[in-house]
Amino acid sequence: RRHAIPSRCPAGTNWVETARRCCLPCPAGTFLSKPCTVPETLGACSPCPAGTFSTQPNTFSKCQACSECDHHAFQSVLSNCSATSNVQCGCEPGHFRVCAYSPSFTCSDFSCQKCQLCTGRLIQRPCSAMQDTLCDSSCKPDFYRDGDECRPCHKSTQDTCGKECQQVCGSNNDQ
Amino acid sequence: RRHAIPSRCPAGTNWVETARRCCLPCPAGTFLSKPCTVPETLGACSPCPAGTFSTQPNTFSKCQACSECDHHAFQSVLSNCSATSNVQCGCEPGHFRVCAYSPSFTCSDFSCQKCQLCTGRLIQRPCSAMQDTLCDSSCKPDFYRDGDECRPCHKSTQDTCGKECQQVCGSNNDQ
Amino acid sequence: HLPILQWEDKRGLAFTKNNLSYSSSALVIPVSGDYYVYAQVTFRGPVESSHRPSSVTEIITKVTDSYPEPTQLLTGTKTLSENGNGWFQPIYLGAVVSLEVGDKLMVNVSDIKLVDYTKEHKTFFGAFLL
Amino acid sequence: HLPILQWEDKRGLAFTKNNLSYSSSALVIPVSGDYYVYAQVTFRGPVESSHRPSSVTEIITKVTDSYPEPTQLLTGTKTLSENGNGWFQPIYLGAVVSLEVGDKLMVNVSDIKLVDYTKEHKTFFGAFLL
Amino acid sequence: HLPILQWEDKRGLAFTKNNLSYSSSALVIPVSGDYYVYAQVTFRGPVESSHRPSSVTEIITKVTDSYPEPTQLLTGTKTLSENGNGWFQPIYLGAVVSLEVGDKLMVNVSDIKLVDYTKEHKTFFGAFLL
Repeated sequence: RRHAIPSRCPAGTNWVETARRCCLPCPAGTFLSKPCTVPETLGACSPCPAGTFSTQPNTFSKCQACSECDHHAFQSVLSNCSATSNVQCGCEPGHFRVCAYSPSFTCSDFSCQKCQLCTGRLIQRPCSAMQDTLCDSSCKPDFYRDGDECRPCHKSTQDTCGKECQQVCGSNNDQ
Repeated sequence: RRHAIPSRCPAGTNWVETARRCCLPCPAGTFLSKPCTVPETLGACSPCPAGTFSTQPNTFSKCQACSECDHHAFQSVLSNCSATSNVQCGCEPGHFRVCAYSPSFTCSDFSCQKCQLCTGRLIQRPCSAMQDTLCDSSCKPDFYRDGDECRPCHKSTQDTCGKECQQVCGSNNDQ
Repeated sequence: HLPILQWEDKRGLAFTKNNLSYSSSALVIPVSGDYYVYAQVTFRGPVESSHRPSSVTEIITKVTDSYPEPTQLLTGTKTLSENGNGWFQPIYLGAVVSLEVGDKLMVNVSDIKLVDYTKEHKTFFGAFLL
Repeated sequence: HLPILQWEDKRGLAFTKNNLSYSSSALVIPVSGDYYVYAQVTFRGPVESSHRPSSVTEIITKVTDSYPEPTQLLTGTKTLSENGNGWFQPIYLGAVVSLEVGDKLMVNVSDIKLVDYTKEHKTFFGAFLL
Repeated sequence: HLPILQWEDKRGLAFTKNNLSYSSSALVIPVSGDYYVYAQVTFRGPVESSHRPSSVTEIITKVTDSYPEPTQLLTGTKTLSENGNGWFQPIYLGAVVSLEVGDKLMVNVSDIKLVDYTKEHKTFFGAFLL
């Protein structure tokens, strides 16, 4: 049964297979519950039921299902799903976004990772929605370098205070 | 074509679709080879063929296939498959069970891992079916600590015998 | 038994037809026959409270009038080799099984907190009569 | 949007029939109905220029007259835990979706340079009407 | 060629019908047409004697009268990143292929000792005519 591919509908109208005619699209936030009876007119548009949405004018037979934010993985809701827009998720305080795909694509798919704490260092750039904290490379005053950690002087004891520690904390002990 | 969902069969009988009536279940170790001809009676029950089993009274049209123990992965047969029970597998000597799912679920799915040897240490708790050996944290007499290994004194030579080794083995050399 | 997943059966891409119905976490078989049954679960971690899982498992099971215990039909199980930071991992299963009218199909998982339930195109479950 | 894969539709194991046609990277649906849609993409790396990818993703999308934006139908996404040296990894997706005549199906991937396009039995895409 | 798996075709969940028969490790095609062919193999290790494998591979092949060499229809191949201790890993494959009456379908694997043959719901193989 050869099937005639629908000829292009005039601009601004969509081919509706069930009615085999071109209808005007329903506005965002609704879907086409009954096709137009007269070509290039508006059919019956019903609002998207709770938990569904449509962001664009459409001749959908049902709206799209809302996504959910991943609470188990530190995501938080920035804006709830509405009839015209999907839920928008962000990261809980103290977490930043790691995009699933390389930055050139929208960051709709992402995971939330804990911001690093600059223990014993100055913060060059605080943690933001999209970027981890940037810690200063050198240690804060009264902190001495131990490998790539910065440890507080007051916690150092006689035999744990190696060369680095003495250099930084040593002078303090004398005062 | 609305399909009549089978009304609940009286307790102790099962709905048999092919005969469209309720039959008494066959005993464990058999399956229903021919449905009952009179409702709520016993059909023909045949024994499960070799390599199959049924652990419960049933109106199965065929028995379940026996699983096998994973000989390549150090599993051993605890009890063979019989008409009324699946094969039971354990671990070969010198191996213990690591359950695939968190302990709260039956450990039917598991892998067998080699028990650790407490070289140079005392055994606090020997390896068992479900648990690895628990080694003493300190070294046995005539063994000295080297990182998290315990090495025998007699194998230490002058230059390999560091601070730890001298402390433990040193006094022996003097005697 | 392992936790059972619940499913959306009407909104968005989800639908049921030809009397294949969904009720209390199970697809209910309307007519005896051979069905291609399939499911994908996307697992992701780490999540706060759960211990470091060493593996994830997805099992499609059948509950039938003719037998008092669920039967495992399809199992996908994988060890995790990701080290600590964020990981995600889909497991797809599909095969032909013979089913009787009234049989119920369900999806069990090793740890429900590791299931990515946020997007309908990442975790899904279905069956069709051949 | 993510890069779209192109497909061979005639040579070797590839074929189209029953009016299901292939044009400009998309399978075009000839008659409305429920289709089982599937695709496998084998990813492999590392490849020279691309940065160290932390994950690979395959998405089957639908473009339809009734909606100006593509809809994601099926997504398989996995983190990579391989450390540096050569790795390869298939992702298979398949499910039943309701489609309208004229709908177009496409396969998007996170990074087209990571796709092993060398063998027709490693990366494939198809659909059939139920 | 790579080792060929043998299959149970009668007991438990296994069955053959509509003249699709199983003989000496192969499904034999009774009538020409388009078939959806699928298989899942669960691999697991380490096993005593085998060396440390760097990858696992599953291939569905076709042997046909019209050609002396087997044809690879579907291939799933994955590198292993697990470090030493116990690992397991399923590979699922499925697609539509055109087959002739008398064609034989088989499943080859990279290393037969790494196949988990212990449970019918973990490793399976099948086909159905569209």
